Amino acid sequence: MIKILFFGQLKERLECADLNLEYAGEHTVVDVVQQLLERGEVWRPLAENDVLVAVNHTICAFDATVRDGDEIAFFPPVTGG
Amino acid sequence: MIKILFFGQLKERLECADLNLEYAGEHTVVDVVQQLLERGEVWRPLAENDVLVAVNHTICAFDATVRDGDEIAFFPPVTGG
Amino acid sequence: MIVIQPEDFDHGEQYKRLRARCDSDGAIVTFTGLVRDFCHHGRVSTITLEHYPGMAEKSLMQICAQARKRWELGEVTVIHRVGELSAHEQIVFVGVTSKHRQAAFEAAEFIMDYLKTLAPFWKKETTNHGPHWVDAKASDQVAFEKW
Amino acid sequence: MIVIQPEDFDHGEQYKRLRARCDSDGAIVTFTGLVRDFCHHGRVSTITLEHYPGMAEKSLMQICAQARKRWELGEVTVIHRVGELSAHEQIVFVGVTSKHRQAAFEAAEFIMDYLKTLAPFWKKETTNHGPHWVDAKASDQVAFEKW
Repeated sequence: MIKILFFGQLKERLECADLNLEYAGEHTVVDVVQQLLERGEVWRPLAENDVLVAVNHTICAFDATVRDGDEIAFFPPVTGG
Repeated sequence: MIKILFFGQLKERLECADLNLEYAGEHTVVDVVQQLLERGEVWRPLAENDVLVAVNHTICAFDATVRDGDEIAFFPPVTGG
Repeated sequence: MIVIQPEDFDHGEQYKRLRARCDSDGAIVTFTGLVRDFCHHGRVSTITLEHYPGMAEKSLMQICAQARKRWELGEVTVIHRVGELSAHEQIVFVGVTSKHRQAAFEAAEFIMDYLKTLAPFWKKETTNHGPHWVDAKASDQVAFEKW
Repeated sequence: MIVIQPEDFDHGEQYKRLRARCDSDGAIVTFTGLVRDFCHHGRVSTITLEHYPGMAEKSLMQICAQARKRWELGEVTVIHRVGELSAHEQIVFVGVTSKHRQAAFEAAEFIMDYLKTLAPFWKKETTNHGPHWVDAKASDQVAFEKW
Protein backbone atom coordinates (compact mmCIF):
# COMPACT_ATOMS: atom_id res chain seq x y z
CA MET A 1 0.00 0.00 0.00
CA ILE A 2 1.14 3.54 -0.75
CA LYS A 3 -0.36 6.75 0.57
CA ILE A 4 -1.06 9.55 -1.90
CA LEU A 5 -1.62 13.17 -0.87
CA PHE A 6 -2.76 16.24 -2.82
CA PHE A 7 -2.30 19.89 -1.86
CA GLY A 8 -3.36 23.40 -2.81
CA GLN A 9 -5.37 24.02 -5.93
CA LEU A 10 -4.75 20.45 -7.08
CA LYS A 11 -6.50 19.09 -4.01
CA GLU A 12 -9.52 21.28 -4.75
CA ARG A 13 -9.68 20.38 -8.43
CA LEU A 14 -9.36 16.65 -7.71
CA GLU A 15 -11.75 17.01 -4.79
CA CYS A 16 -9.44 14.65 -2.94
CA ALA A 17 -6.97 15.29 -0.11
CA ASP A 18 -5.54 11.78 0.12
CA LEU A 19 -6.08 8.16 -0.79
CA ASN A 20 -4.43 4.78 -0.28
CA LEU A 21 -3.46 2.58 -3.19
CA GLU A 22 -2.76 -1.16 -3.13
CA TYR A 23 0.80 -1.51 -4.35
CA ALA A 24 3.27 -4.26 -5.19
CA GLY A 25 6.62 -4.26 -6.95
CA GLU A 26 8.75 -1.27 -7.91
CA HIS A 27 7.27 1.10 -10.43
CA THR A 28 7.77 4.83 -10.98
CA VAL A 29 5.73 7.92 -10.17
CA VAL A 30 4.65 7.98 -13.83
CA ASP A 31 3.10 4.52 -13.38
CA VAL A 32 1.21 5.70 -10.32
CA VAL A 33 -0.11 8.72 -12.21
CA GLN A 34 -1.14 6.43 -15.09
CA GLN A 35 -3.07 4.20 -12.71
CA LEU A 36 -5.01 7.20 -11.38
CA LEU A 37 -5.68 8.63 -14.85
CA GLU A 38 -7.29 5.33 -15.80
CA ARG A 39 -9.84 5.90 -13.05
CA GLY A 40 -11.47 8.67 -15.06
CA GLU A 41 -11.50 12.23 -16.40
CA VAL A 42 -11.52 13.83 -12.96
CA TRP A 43 -7.84 12.85 -12.49
CA ARG A 44 -6.66 14.72 -15.61
CA PRO A 45 -5.14 17.68 -13.66
CA LEU A 46 -2.47 15.27 -12.39
CA ALA A 47 -0.98 15.13 -15.88
CA GLU A 48 -0.54 18.89 -16.17
CA ASN A 49 2.93 20.27 -16.75
CA ASP A 50 3.44 22.22 -13.56
CA VAL A 51 2.47 19.45 -11.11
CA LEU A 52 5.26 18.64 -8.66
CA VAL A 53 5.75 15.35 -6.88
CA ALA A 54 7.44 14.44 -3.59
CA VAL A 55 8.21 10.89 -2.55
CA ASN A 56 8.61 10.50 1.21
CA HIS A 57 8.80 14.29 1.73
CA THR A 58 11.43 14.91 -0.94
CA ILE A 59 10.66 16.59 -4.26
CA CYS A 60 11.74 14.29 -7.09
CA ALA A 61 11.36 13.60 -10.79
CA PHE A 62 8.44 11.62 -12.21
CA ASP A 63 10.75 8.72 -13.06
CA ALA A 64 11.57 8.23 -9.36
CA THR A 65 10.96 4.74 -8.02
CA VAL A 66 8.00 4.14 -5.72
CA ARG A 67 8.14 1.31 -3.18
CA ASP A 68 5.49 -0.26 -1.01
CA GLY A 69 4.88 1.90 2.07
CA ASP A 70 5.97 5.15 0.39
CA GLU A 71 4.12 8.44 0.78
CA ILE A 72 3.62 10.26 -2.53
CA ALA A 73 2.41 13.85 -2.70
CA PHE A 74 1.30 15.81 -5.76
CA PHE A 75 1.00 19.59 -5.64
CA PRO A 76 1.19 22.79 -7.67
CA PRO A 77 4.27 25.05 -7.55
CA VAL A 78 4.72 26.29 -3.98
CA THR A 79 3.79 29.86 -3.02
CA GLY A 80 4.72 30.25 0.64
CA GLY A 81 6.85 32.90 2.33
CA MET B 1 39.62 82.04 7.17
CA ILE B 2 39.12 78.28 6.77
CA LYS B 3 38.45 75.76 9.51
CA ILE B 4 40.48 72.55 9.52
CA LEU B 5 39.46 69.45 11.48
CA PHE B 6 41.23 66.15 12.15
CA PHE B 7 39.70 62.84 13.22
CA GLY B 8 40.59 59.39 14.47
CA GLN B 9 44.17 58.26 14.65
CA LEU B 10 45.26 61.28 12.61
CA LYS B 11 43.94 63.62 15.29
CA GLU B 12 45.96 61.76 17.93
CA ARG B 13 49.15 61.68 15.89
CA LEU B 14 48.91 65.39 15.04
CA GLU B 15 47.85 66.15 18.60
CA CYS B 16 45.35 68.55 17.11
CA ALA B 17 41.57 68.34 16.74
CA ASP B 18 41.05 71.56 14.79
CA LEU B 19 42.61 74.86 13.80
CA ASN B 20 41.73 77.98 11.86
CA LEU B 21 43.85 79.19 8.97
CA GLU B 22 43.95 82.68 7.45
CA TYR B 23 42.93 82.21 3.85
CA ALA B 24 42.59 84.29 0.71
CA GLY B 25 42.14 83.35 -2.94
CA GLU B 26 41.28 79.96 -4.38
CA HIS B 27 43.83 77.25 -3.88
CA THR B 28 43.49 73.47 -3.63
CA VAL B 29 43.55 71.02 -0.73
CA VAL B 30 47.11 70.16 -1.75
CA ASP B 31 48.11 73.78 -1.16
CA VAL B 32 46.54 73.71 2.30
CA VAL B 33 48.39 70.50 3.14
CA GLN B 34 51.63 72.09 1.86
CA GLN B 35 51.10 75.10 4.10
CA LEU B 36 50.68 72.84 7.15
CA LEU B 37 53.69 70.68 6.24
CA GLU B 38 55.82 73.82 6.19
CA ARG B 39 54.95 74.33 9.85
CA GLY B 40 57.14 71.40 10.83
CA GLU B 41 57.78 67.67 11.11
CA VAL B 42 54.74 67.03 13.33
CA TRP B 43 52.43 67.58 10.33
CA ARG B 44 54.05 64.81 8.24
CA PRO B 45 51.20 62.27 8.80
CA LEU B 46 48.98 64.55 6.65
CA ALA B 47 51.00 63.56 3.59
CA GLU B 48 50.46 59.83 4.05
CA ASN B 49 48.78 57.88 1.30
CA ASP B 50 45.63 56.78 3.05
CA VAL B 51 44.58 60.20 4.39
CA LEU B 52 41.12 61.25 3.19
CA VAL B 53 39.85 64.78 2.88
CA ALA B 54 36.35 66.27 2.99
CA VAL B 55 35.55 69.83 1.99
CA ASN B 56 32.32 71.09 3.54
CA HIS B 57 31.28 67.58 4.64
CA THR B 58 31.87 65.93 1.26
CA ILE B 59 34.78 63.57 0.58
CA CYS B 60 36.78 64.88 -2.38
CA ALA B 61 40.09 64.65 -4.17
CA PHE B 62 43.16 66.58 -3.04
CA ASP B 63 42.96 68.80 -6.11
CA ALA B 64 39.55 70.12 -4.97
CA THR B 65 39.29 73.90 -4.69
CA VAL B 66 39.18 75.49 -1.23
CA ARG B 67 37.42 78.81 -0.75
CA ASP B 68 37.38 81.25 2.13
CA GLY B 69 34.92 80.06 4.79
CA ASP B 70 35.22 76.37 3.87
CA GLU B 71 35.51 73.58 6.43
CA ILE B 72 38.23 71.06 5.58
CA ALA B 73 38.55 67.74 7.40
CA PHE B 74 41.39 65.23 7.21
CA PHE B 75 40.93 61.70 8.48
CA PRO B 76 42.05 58.08 8.10
CA PRO B 77 39.88 55.51 6.24
CA VAL B 78 36.57 55.21 8.08
CA THR B 79 35.84 52.17 10.26
CA GLY B 80 32.28 52.60 11.52
CA GLY B 81 29.33 50.24 11.36
CA MET C 1 15.22 26.80 15.17
CA ILE C 2 12.44 25.97 12.75
CA VAL C 3 8.80 26.58 13.66
CA ILE C 4 5.57 26.18 11.69
CA GLN C 5 2.61 27.56 13.60
CA PRO C 6 -0.73 29.31 13.15
CA GLU C 7 0.12 31.80 15.94
CA ASP C 8 1.75 35.15 15.34
CA PHE C 9 5.36 35.64 16.46
CA ASP C 10 7.00 38.47 18.36
CA HIS C 11 9.76 39.90 16.18
CA GLY C 12 11.43 41.64 19.13
CA GLU C 13 11.57 38.38 21.11
CA GLN C 14 13.00 36.50 18.14
CA TYR C 15 15.70 39.14 17.73
CA LYS C 16 16.55 38.98 21.44
CA ARG C 17 16.84 35.21 21.22
CA LEU C 18 19.18 35.41 18.22
CA ARG C 19 21.27 38.06 19.94
CA ALA C 20 21.51 36.14 23.21
CA ARG C 21 22.82 33.11 21.36
CA CYS C 22 25.11 34.71 18.86
CA ASP C 23 28.20 34.77 21.10
CA SER C 24 31.00 36.33 19.10
CA ASP C 25 28.95 37.05 15.99
CA GLY C 26 28.91 40.69 14.96
CA ALA C 27 26.06 40.63 12.43
CA ILE C 28 22.35 39.84 12.69
CA VAL C 29 20.06 39.99 9.65
CA THR C 30 16.31 39.48 9.87
CA PHE C 31 13.73 39.20 7.12
CA THR C 32 9.99 39.43 7.72
CA GLY C 33 7.33 38.82 5.12
CA LEU C 34 3.94 40.46 5.64
CA VAL C 35 0.57 39.84 4.00
CA ARG C 36 0.22 42.49 1.30
CA ASP C 37 -3.14 44.25 1.15
CA PHE C 38 -3.30 44.35 -2.63
CA CYS C 39 -2.88 41.91 -5.49
CA HIS C 40 -3.76 42.15 -9.19
CA HIS C 41 -7.22 40.74 -8.41
CA GLY C 42 -8.03 43.59 -6.00
CA ARG C 43 -7.87 44.38 -2.30
CA VAL C 44 -6.80 41.42 -0.16
CA SER C 45 -8.73 40.89 3.07
CA THR C 46 -7.25 37.56 4.18
CA ILE C 47 -4.97 34.81 2.96
CA THR C 48 -5.06 31.14 3.87
CA LEU C 49 -1.78 29.29 4.08
CA GLU C 50 -1.88 25.55 3.53
CA HIS C 51 1.18 23.38 4.11
CA TYR C 52 2.29 19.78 3.83
CA PRO C 53 2.92 18.76 7.46
CA GLY C 54 6.08 16.74 7.88
CA MET C 55 7.55 17.75 4.55
CA ALA C 56 7.37 21.47 5.31
CA GLU C 57 9.51 21.13 8.44
CA LYS C 58 11.93 18.80 6.65
CA SER C 59 12.22 21.13 3.71
CA LEU C 60 13.02 24.15 5.91
CA MET C 61 15.58 22.10 7.83
CA GLN C 62 17.30 21.07 4.60
CA ILE C 63 17.36 24.66 3.35
CA CYS C 64 18.96 25.84 6.59
CA ALA C 65 21.48 22.99 6.45
CA GLN C 66 22.42 24.03 2.91
CA ALA C 67 22.86 27.63 4.08
CA ARG C 68 25.16 26.44 6.87
CA LYS C 69 27.28 24.58 4.34
CA ARG C 70 27.73 27.70 2.22
CA TRP C 71 28.28 30.27 4.97
CA GLU C 72 29.71 30.30 8.48
CA LEU C 73 26.60 30.98 10.54
CA GLY C 74 25.78 31.16 14.22
CA GLU C 75 22.05 31.01 14.92
CA VAL C 76 19.42 30.46 12.24
CA THR C 77 15.70 30.88 12.91
CA VAL C 78 12.86 30.27 10.45
CA ILE C 79 9.23 30.74 11.49
CA HIS C 80 6.44 30.18 8.98
CA ARG C 81 2.80 30.69 9.85
CA VAL C 82 -0.10 28.66 8.47
CA GLY C 83 -3.88 29.05 8.48
CA GLU C 84 -5.86 32.23 7.91
CA LEU C 85 -4.02 35.57 8.13
CA SER C 86 -5.28 39.11 7.63
CA ALA C 87 -3.68 41.82 5.49
CA HIS C 88 -0.52 43.26 7.13
CA GLU C 89 -0.04 40.24 9.39
CA GLN C 90 3.39 38.63 9.66
CA ILE C 91 3.77 35.45 7.57
CA VAL C 92 7.41 34.46 7.76
CA PHE C 93 10.52 35.30 9.77
CA VAL C 94 14.11 34.45 8.89
CA GLY C 95 16.89 35.45 11.30
CA VAL C 96 20.57 34.72 10.82
CA THR C 97 23.68 35.61 12.83
CA SER C 98 27.23 35.47 11.55
CA LYS C 99 30.69 36.84 12.19
CA HIS C 100 30.46 38.61 8.84
CA ARG C 101 27.68 40.83 7.55
CA GLN C 102 27.89 39.60 3.96
CA ALA C 103 27.40 36.00 5.12
CA ALA C 104 24.39 37.02 7.24
CA PHE C 105 22.79 38.96 4.36
CA GLU C 106 23.41 36.26 1.77
CA ALA C 107 22.29 33.38 3.97
CA ALA C 108 19.01 35.12 4.91
CA GLU C 109 18.26 35.90 1.27
CA PHE C 110 19.25 32.37 0.19
CA ILE C 111 16.91 30.84 2.78
CA MET C 112 14.01 33.01 1.56
CA ASP C 113 14.71 32.29 -2.12
CA TYR C 114 14.86 28.54 -1.47
CA LEU C 115 11.81 28.61 0.80
CA LYS C 116 9.81 30.35 -1.95
CA THR C 117 10.62 27.63 -4.47
CA LEU C 118 11.02 24.44 -2.45
CA ALA C 119 9.04 24.60 0.80
CA PRO C 120 5.53 23.10 0.50
CA PHE C 121 3.28 26.03 1.40
CA TRP C 122 0.42 27.34 -0.74
CA LYS C 123 -1.39 30.67 -0.49
CA LYS C 124 -5.01 31.37 -1.25
CA GLU C 125 -5.99 35.05 -1.28
CA THR C 126 -9.45 36.37 -0.56
CA THR C 127 -10.20 39.69 -2.23
CA ASN C 128 -13.36 41.71 -2.82
CA HIS C 129 -13.76 39.54 -5.95
CA GLY C 130 -13.63 36.28 -4.04
CA PRO C 131 -10.91 33.72 -3.26
CA HIS C 132 -8.18 32.48 -5.62
CA TRP C 133 -5.00 30.47 -5.36
CA VAL C 134 -1.82 32.50 -5.74
CA ASP C 135 0.26 31.66 -8.82
CA ALA C 136 3.95 30.92 -8.49
CA LYS C 137 6.04 33.89 -9.66
CA ALA C 138 8.68 33.61 -12.38
CA SER C 139 10.80 36.10 -10.40
CA ASP C 140 10.99 33.60 -7.51
CA GLN C 141 12.37 30.98 -9.90
CA VAL C 142 14.97 33.48 -11.15
CA ALA C 143 15.93 34.33 -7.55
CA PHE C 144 16.25 30.63 -6.76
CA GLU C 145 18.49 29.97 -9.73
CA LYS C 146 20.95 32.75 -8.94
CA TRP C 147 22.48 30.72 -6.07
CA MET D 1 15.01 58.22 9.70
CA ILE D 2 18.67 58.78 10.49
CA VAL D 3 19.90 58.92 14.06
CA ILE D 4 23.37 59.25 15.54
CA GLN D 5 23.32 58.84 19.31
CA PRO D 6 25.33 57.49 22.23
CA GLU D 7 22.26 55.74 23.67
CA ASP D 8 21.34 52.15 22.88
CA PHE D 9 18.33 51.47 20.66
CA ASP D 10 15.45 49.02 21.07
CA HIS D 11 15.45 46.71 18.06
CA GLY D 12 11.87 45.59 18.70
CA GLU D 13 10.63 49.19 18.77
CA GLN D 14 12.49 50.03 15.56
CA TYR D 15 10.94 47.03 13.84
CA LYS D 16 7.46 48.02 15.06
CA ARG D 17 8.00 51.53 13.73
CA LEU D 18 9.07 50.23 10.32
CA ARG D 19 6.13 47.85 10.20
CA ALA D 20 3.59 50.50 11.21
CA ARG D 21 4.76 52.76 8.40
CA CYS D 22 5.29 50.25 5.65
CA ASP D 23 1.70 50.32 4.33
CA SER D 24 1.52 47.94 1.39
CA ASP D 25 5.12 46.73 1.63
CA GLY D 26 5.49 42.99 2.09
CA ALA D 27 9.16 42.79 3.05
CA ILE D 28 11.18 44.13 5.99
CA VAL D 29 14.92 43.52 6.30
CA THR D 30 16.93 44.58 9.34
CA PHE D 31 20.68 44.49 9.92
CA THR D 32 22.27 44.94 13.33
CA GLY D 33 26.00 45.23 13.95
CA LEU D 34 27.26 44.25 17.41
CA VAL D 35 30.59 44.89 19.12
CA ARG D 36 32.60 41.71 18.68
CA ASP D 37 34.37 40.43 21.78
CA PHE D 38 37.52 39.39 19.97
CA CYS D 39 39.95 40.92 17.49
CA HIS D 40 43.40 39.85 16.34
CA HIS D 41 44.93 41.86 19.19
CA GLY D 42 43.04 39.90 21.83
CA ARG D 43 39.87 40.08 23.86
CA VAL D 44 37.92 43.31 23.34
CA SER D 45 36.46 44.92 26.45
CA THR D 46 35.20 48.20 24.97
CA ILE D 47 35.27 50.20 21.77
CA THR D 48 35.09 53.96 21.37
CA LEU D 49 33.31 55.32 18.33
CA GLU D 50 34.32 58.76 17.15
CA HIS D 51 32.42 60.56 14.43
CA TYR D 52 32.51 63.80 12.45
CA PRO D 53 29.34 65.62 13.55
CA GLY D 54 27.50 67.22 10.68
CA MET D 55 29.23 65.20 8.01
CA ALA D 56 28.21 61.84 9.53
CA GLU D 57 24.48 62.69 9.33
CA LYS D 58 24.88 64.12 5.85
CA SER D 59 26.81 61.09 4.66
CA LEU D 60 24.14 58.66 5.95
CA MET D 61 21.40 60.75 4.35
CA GLN D 62 23.19 60.67 1.00
CA ILE D 63 23.69 56.90 1.22
CA CYS D 64 19.97 56.39 1.93
CA ALA D 65 19.06 58.73 -0.93
CA GLN D 66 21.26 56.68 -3.27
CA ALA D 67 19.56 53.48 -2.09
CA ARG D 68 16.14 55.02 -2.80
CA LYS D 69 17.27 55.86 -6.33
CA ARG D 70 18.29 52.27 -7.00
CA TRP D 71 15.38 50.46 -5.35
CA GLU D 72 11.72 51.14 -4.66
CA LEU D 73 11.73 51.45 -0.89
CA GLY D 74 9.18 52.34 1.75
CA GLU D 75 10.75 53.19 5.12
CA VAL D 76 14.49 53.39 5.70
CA THR D 77 16.00 53.68 9.18
CA VAL D 78 19.68 54.02 10.04
CA ILE D 79 20.84 54.33 13.65
CA HIS D 80 24.54 54.60 14.46
CA ARG D 81 25.83 54.84 17.99
CA VAL D 82 28.88 56.83 19.10
CA GLY D 83 30.95 56.97 22.27
CA GLU D 84 32.10 54.07 24.42
CA LEU D 85 30.43 50.68 23.91
CA SER D 86 31.07 47.33 25.58
CA ALA D 87 31.50 43.97 23.87
CA HIS D 88 28.19 42.58 22.54
CA GLU D 89 26.49 46.00 22.54
CA GLN D 90 24.56 47.12 19.48
CA ILE D 91 26.48 49.56 17.25
CA VAL D 92 24.39 50.07 14.16
CA PHE D 93 20.88 49.35 12.90
CA VAL D 94 19.67 49.42 9.29
CA GLY D 95 16.00 48.72 8.56
CA VAL D 96 14.40 48.78 5.13
CA THR D 97 10.89 48.01 3.90
CA SER D 98 9.92 47.33 0.30
CA LYS D 99 7.26 45.70 -1.82
CA HIS D 100 9.88 43.18 -2.92
CA ARG D 101 12.17 41.11 -0.76
CA GLN D 102 15.14 41.32 -3.11
CA ALA D 103 14.99 45.14 -3.06
CA ALA D 104 14.83 45.13 0.76
CA PHE D 105 17.80 42.75 1.06
CA GLU D 106 19.92 44.56 -1.51
CA ALA D 107 19.17 48.05 -0.19
CA ALA D 108 20.03 47.08 3.40
CA GLU D 109 23.30 45.49 2.31
CA PHE D 110 24.10 48.44 0.04
CA ILE D 111 23.55 50.90 2.90
CA MET D 112 25.88 48.91 5.17
CA ASP D 113 28.57 48.56 2.48
CA TYR D 114 28.47 52.29 1.74
CA LEU D 115 28.35 53.23 5.41
CA LYS D 116 31.46 51.11 6.05
CA THR D 117 33.43 52.95 3.36
CA LEU D 118 32.00 56.49 3.27
CA ALA D 119 30.47 57.45 6.62
CA PRO D 120 32.91 59.29 8.90
CA PHE D 121 33.04 57.05 11.98
CA TRP D 122 36.23 55.63 13.53
CA LYS D 123 36.61 52.77 16.00
CA LYS D 124 39.18 52.39 18.73
CA GLU D 125 39.25 49.01 20.44
CA THR D 126 40.46 48.40 23.96
CA THR D 127 41.76 44.90 24.54
CA ASN D 128 43.73 43.25 27.33
CA HIS D 129 46.82 44.57 25.47
CA GLY D 130 45.66 48.19 25.50
CA PRO D 131 43.84 50.44 23.06
CA HIS D 132 44.39 50.65 19.28
CA TRP D 133 42.62 52.21 16.32
CA VAL D 134 40.86 49.72 14.07
CA ASP D 135 42.30 49.43 10.55
CA ALA D 136 40.03 49.71 7.53
CA LYS D 137 39.39 46.28 5.99
CA ALA D 138 40.15 45.47 2.37
CA SER D 139 36.99 43.31 2.33
CA ASP D 140 34.89 46.41 3.03
CA GLN D 141 36.40 48.12 -0.02
CA VAL D 142 35.60 45.04 -2.13
CA ALA D 143 32.01 45.00 -0.79
CA PHE D 144 31.68 48.72 -1.61
CA GLU D 145 32.93 48.26 -5.16
CA LYS D 146 30.50 45.48 -6.01
CA TRP D 147 27.58 47.95 -6.28
